[in-house]
Amino acid sequence: MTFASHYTYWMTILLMVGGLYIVIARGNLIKKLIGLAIFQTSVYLLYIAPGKLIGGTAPIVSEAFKVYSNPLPHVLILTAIVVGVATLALGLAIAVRISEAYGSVEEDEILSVDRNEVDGA
Amino acid sequence: MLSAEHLPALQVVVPLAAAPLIVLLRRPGAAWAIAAAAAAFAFACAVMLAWRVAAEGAISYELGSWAPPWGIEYRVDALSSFVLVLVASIGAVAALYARRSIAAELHVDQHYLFYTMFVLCLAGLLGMTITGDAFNLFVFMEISSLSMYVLIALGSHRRALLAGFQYLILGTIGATCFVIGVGLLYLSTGTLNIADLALRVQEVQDLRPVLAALAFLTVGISLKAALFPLHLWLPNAYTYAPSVVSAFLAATATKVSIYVLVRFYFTVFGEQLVLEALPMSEVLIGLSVLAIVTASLVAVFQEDLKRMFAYSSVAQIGYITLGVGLANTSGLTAAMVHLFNHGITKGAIFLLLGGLALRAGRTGFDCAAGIARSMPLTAFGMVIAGLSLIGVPGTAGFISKWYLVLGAIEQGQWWLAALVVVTSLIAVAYVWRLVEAAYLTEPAAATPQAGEAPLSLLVPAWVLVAACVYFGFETSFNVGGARAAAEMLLGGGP
Amino acid sequence: MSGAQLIAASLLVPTLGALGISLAGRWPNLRESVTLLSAVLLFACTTSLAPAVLAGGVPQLFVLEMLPGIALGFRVEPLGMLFALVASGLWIVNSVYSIGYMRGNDEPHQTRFYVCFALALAATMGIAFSANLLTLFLFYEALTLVTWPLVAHHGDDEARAGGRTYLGYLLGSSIVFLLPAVIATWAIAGTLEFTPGGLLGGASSVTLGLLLALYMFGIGKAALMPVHRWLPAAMVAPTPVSALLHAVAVVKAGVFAVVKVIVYVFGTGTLAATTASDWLPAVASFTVIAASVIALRSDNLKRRLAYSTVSQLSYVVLAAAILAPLSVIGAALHIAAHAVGKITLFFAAGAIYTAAGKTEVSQLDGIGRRMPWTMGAFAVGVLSMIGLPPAAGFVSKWYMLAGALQAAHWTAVSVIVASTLLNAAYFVPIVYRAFLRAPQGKAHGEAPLPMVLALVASALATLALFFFPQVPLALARALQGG
Amino acid sequence: MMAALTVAIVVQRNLFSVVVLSGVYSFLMATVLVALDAVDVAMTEASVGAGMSTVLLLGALYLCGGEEAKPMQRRFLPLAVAIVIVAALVYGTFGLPAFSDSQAPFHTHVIPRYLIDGPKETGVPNVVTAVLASYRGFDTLGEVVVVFTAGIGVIALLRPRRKGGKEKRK
Amino acid sequence: MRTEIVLRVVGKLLIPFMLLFALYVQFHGDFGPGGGFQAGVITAAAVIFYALIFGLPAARRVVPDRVVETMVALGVAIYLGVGFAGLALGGNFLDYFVLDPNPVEGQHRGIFWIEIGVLVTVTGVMLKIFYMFAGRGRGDERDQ
Repeated sequence: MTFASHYTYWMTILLMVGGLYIVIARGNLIKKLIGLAIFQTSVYLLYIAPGKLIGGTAPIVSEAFKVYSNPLPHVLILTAIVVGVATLALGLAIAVRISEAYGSVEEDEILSVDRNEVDGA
Repeated sequence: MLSAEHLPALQVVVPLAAAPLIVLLRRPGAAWAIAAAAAAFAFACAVMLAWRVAAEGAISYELGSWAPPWGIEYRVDALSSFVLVLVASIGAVAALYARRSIAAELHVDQHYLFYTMFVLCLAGLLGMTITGDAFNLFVFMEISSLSMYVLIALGSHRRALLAGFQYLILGTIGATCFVIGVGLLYLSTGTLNIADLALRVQEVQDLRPVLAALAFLTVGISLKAALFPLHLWLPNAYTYAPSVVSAFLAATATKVSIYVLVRFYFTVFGEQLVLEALPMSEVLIGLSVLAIVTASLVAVFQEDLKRMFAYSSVAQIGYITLGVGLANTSGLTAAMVHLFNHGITKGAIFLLLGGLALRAGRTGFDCAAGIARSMPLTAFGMVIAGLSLIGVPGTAGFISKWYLVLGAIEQGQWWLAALVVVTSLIAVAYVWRLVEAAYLTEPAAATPQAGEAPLSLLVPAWVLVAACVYFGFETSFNVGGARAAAEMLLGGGP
Repeated sequence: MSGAQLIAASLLVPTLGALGISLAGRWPNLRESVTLLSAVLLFACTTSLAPAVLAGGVPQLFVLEMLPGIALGFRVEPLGMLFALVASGLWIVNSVYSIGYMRGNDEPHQTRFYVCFALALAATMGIAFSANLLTLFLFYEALTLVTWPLVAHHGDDEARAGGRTYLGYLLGSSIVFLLPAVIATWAIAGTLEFTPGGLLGGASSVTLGLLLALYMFGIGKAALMPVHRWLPAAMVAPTPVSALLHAVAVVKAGVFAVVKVIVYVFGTGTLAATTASDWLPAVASFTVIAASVIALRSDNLKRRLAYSTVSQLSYVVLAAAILAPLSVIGAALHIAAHAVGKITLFFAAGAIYTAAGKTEVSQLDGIGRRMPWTMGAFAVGVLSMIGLPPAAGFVSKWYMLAGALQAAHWTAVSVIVASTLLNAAYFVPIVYRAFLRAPQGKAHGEAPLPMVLALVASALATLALFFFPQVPLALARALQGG
Repeated sequence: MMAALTVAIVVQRNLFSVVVLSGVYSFLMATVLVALDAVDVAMTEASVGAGMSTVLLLGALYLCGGEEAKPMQRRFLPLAVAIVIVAALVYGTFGLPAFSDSQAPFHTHVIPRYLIDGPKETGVPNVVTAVLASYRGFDTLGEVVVVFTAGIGVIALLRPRRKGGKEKRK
Repeated sequence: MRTEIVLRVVGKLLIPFMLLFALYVQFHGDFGPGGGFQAGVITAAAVIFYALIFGLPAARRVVPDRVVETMVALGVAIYLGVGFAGLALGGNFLDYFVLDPNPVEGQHRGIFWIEIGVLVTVTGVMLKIFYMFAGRGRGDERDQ
């Protein structure tokens, strides 16, 4: 267990946490979404990095190579990316609608609007 | 015969196929017809599957004819078939119900979009339940979640948007945590097939990644299942979503997530790992107790009926996880039975509330004043469902409570048994608030005068109400199925 | 018809009756005739069941299996038979009375009233014939729920408060104490069938004591102090309802369940062998005395009657708790005796309210001269409550006393004697005022005819039970024998 | 370097630049992925992460307006959560096989068949494609459905109502 | 921006190549990196590029909304179609082996068609989303 051997993992973790931090700590809905995206991308590394074999090559079989990186995670991550962008699109769509309905994309402002509405009602 | 052996695939694929069909046709009427047909088919499918599983034991289906663990496997066993029936039946009822209520709540342009989302959500949930592959589970989880975000955001109040957004954020975090968990499992076992995982997890020497995976899966799924204290998204979502969506969600979404939790705990990790390596049982029981008490109390003080029952859902989920936490046969049986019973009960309640919303425009408590006179059937249905929520004998809720208490007593945890019965008194409190409003209060200004809800809403709702009573007496299906599942999990767990 | 069919019939008749009533809601006459019809039919069913039971048979009916190993089933044993007879018989009288009362005071929601009433009877039959604890519990809860609308009949704040207390106490006690008790019994004994000699033979004394406590306080309808508060609270209801609560169904269901649990779940033998139940007579005795004292000090007539009920119920519990054969017979008899007696009293109270609008004891001076029939019946009821011949109360009290002596349970003896004096102390003055004081206030006649008929009938029944106690006695004996 | 970017995104308050940064971030991610032999993934990430998402974000910004307000006060909670997660993950990784350890279970189980028989069975040398489209074809179906869902969802949310439609209650 | 003659020319020149590249990615996916998904994105990107240069309405004329929405559904339909074909020909769902007497051929065919499906849906969705966002601001969407 050397530092190098797990470096990638810790890189991943750092990104992950960064993204998550943005999501939780920031009030701006769009920023939240960006954070979310980062959070998700960091997972890509978690899956793919371990699949790499030094001296290996992309898993496209031909006579030239014998060692290949692990293809399965690639597949999974392709799916994950798609899911990510899909989520992002939806989130943005909702955010747009919110900004139209409330005139703001700041969580606290929106909440205060609602609160006033409740008091008014 | 072709269809019989392919039932597992059709179960999911047919609703899935309905979606593009609807989009291609784009006609509201046709959209509803297709959606309803698909839902009905799914229901029939689920029943047949359950029947076959009961007869012949677990069914495995290789998609693309690739043998697991290389290909993706569909696996129908006592547990999943049980949940399938729940989801599919609620889906069918909701589909019937949707026509009228959606016509009232959504712009006509959106109808076919709504039904697309609905069938997708249904397919996603079914897929989550039936699949035997961890990553495939994630994919279908996303299908159901994405469609659910949209369904919620379609609610007619602008807060529905915010509710949808919050759910989107939390749900995505949950899903990502789930992926991380699956990833860790994959890295330490090299497989994604649940059955295969179950075997290989036992061979892993270094448990640390597995435990981390366990933690992440728990967090991720709990977010989806609105397990206390990760339930923050739920009340808003249920309150502002269109009525039929609230009903569908309340009855199925969280339940399926709990199913996934149970699946991973007892099938993949196996109880000794879950319950001994980590104090999961204690954690679950503790959280459940908190959920039950706080959520029930909060529910008592709500001024909106949908919101009140949303909080009660959080509490009821607490009961379910409590049963899981007990981790003995009676406990798990209780969890599964309650999964089912609470599904139909809450489904009934929210459908009836939908009728109220249709007439009154809102679901505030003041709308319920004296509805016994203007909407007698709706009111009476709510009473019955409410009794089932309390757990009065003769209703489905009683059966779950029975097993829950029994499980607690068998574990020698009297205080838990006491807690269960005492908290059901809180349920009495909030249900009776409604009953008094409905029967003893004079109609207020907000009370709808338009008369009883239309039949197209009442009939589906009453189907579920009747189910609440039926499954309170004729328990061979729900108790039988649940017990079979529980025994399989505890016995079959590696 | 066979026994099973009769059981089914006696459950279905009131239910269908309720249905018919709700359908006939628009036409009062039709509605009330449906009520009467179903009442008579029900009584017919129960009476035609009786011979078989007297002959020692146990008609059974098993519907379906609610939980694995626990069926929703019915079995008619002597005690249940007795209870069913009393309840169904009094229903007839009561519906006649309620017709008069409800019309006399033109009450609201009359349809709802009759519907719930019929349903309550159905639930009562279920309790009376239940073959196991689960069935008992099921109908016990059902009874609570269907009587709630009756208690909260008027819907104003007072009625709501009363309804809340009623529901809170009964549902609360049954869910928090009774349900765990039942489940624990299931966990210990593995069955819930009522079996002569009890199911809990093996259990330790401590367990028995705990369970017994759970049961006794779980069966809130028996109004054992301190879970008696609901009874006075329920006084907000119209008088026929009070009659239903006090005489026909609810409290009777409570004490019935108590006796049933003591005899068939614990088994007198088992309890007598241990010290588990020693505390029970004490509590019961306390209830008897305390309730009587409160009754003595309350001026409102119905309230006084309510507390007298509390004390009278505890007679039954006490008698059952003594565990002596004779006393158990006494307990069974007292269920019937108190029923007819108390219903007479309530009818009278209601008649007074309807005719003269009076509710306080202190207003009753000379009322006997104006309402001779009513107050005559009242007097008979009083005799029965005190336990003097020629009224039914005497017989049951006699057996209780005999049982207490047989068991050499001196506290019980003294309690019974003392409370008899107390009963006299709070009932006799009413009669005295009614007949021997000069009437005051504006003149008024008897209450509407149906009410008078009903209360006279019940009074006669009270006397009849004294002169011809064969049937109930036989049943009670059979209970001991069985 | 990506870490630096993340931090930058965390602190940066002008959303426009944040969006650009995240685009850059995606490109970096893509290059990293190439370095890890995940060419397909890299390609997708480049086109989607850097291309599509950025476009979408800009579009959204155009509709929602750019500046982000001051962050909310509750900074402690997120940090706590973050730390907990770090702990959990680091704890987990200690048990994981070292980088490029060819004996790790996920190299020895399941995979070999893909690499050795895959081309024979499917006639597709690009194993990723083979697995994606055939072995786990159902996942890909799900993936497509997810995209589909998103598309329909966006339509459902953003299509302007025609006249007569029910407006949001304000 | 519409006056930028250079851009317009470059765009006109570039877009065909982009589409070509997309096709390459699509069909070479078996041998090199790439596949339906990437190809779809690239195709969409080409159209978006077009829209950026010549304006949204122009793009809408080239690829009308109705078509886009149909594409969205059609892709999924194709994919499912392949699956059902497997069923119809007696295999399991998504079973490619039965699509052709020669299993490997069958695999080829199946993969080919599902990649088409992916391409269509992805292109459609990406375009649709872009239209939606871009059209939202000015509300000039001419929809059905």
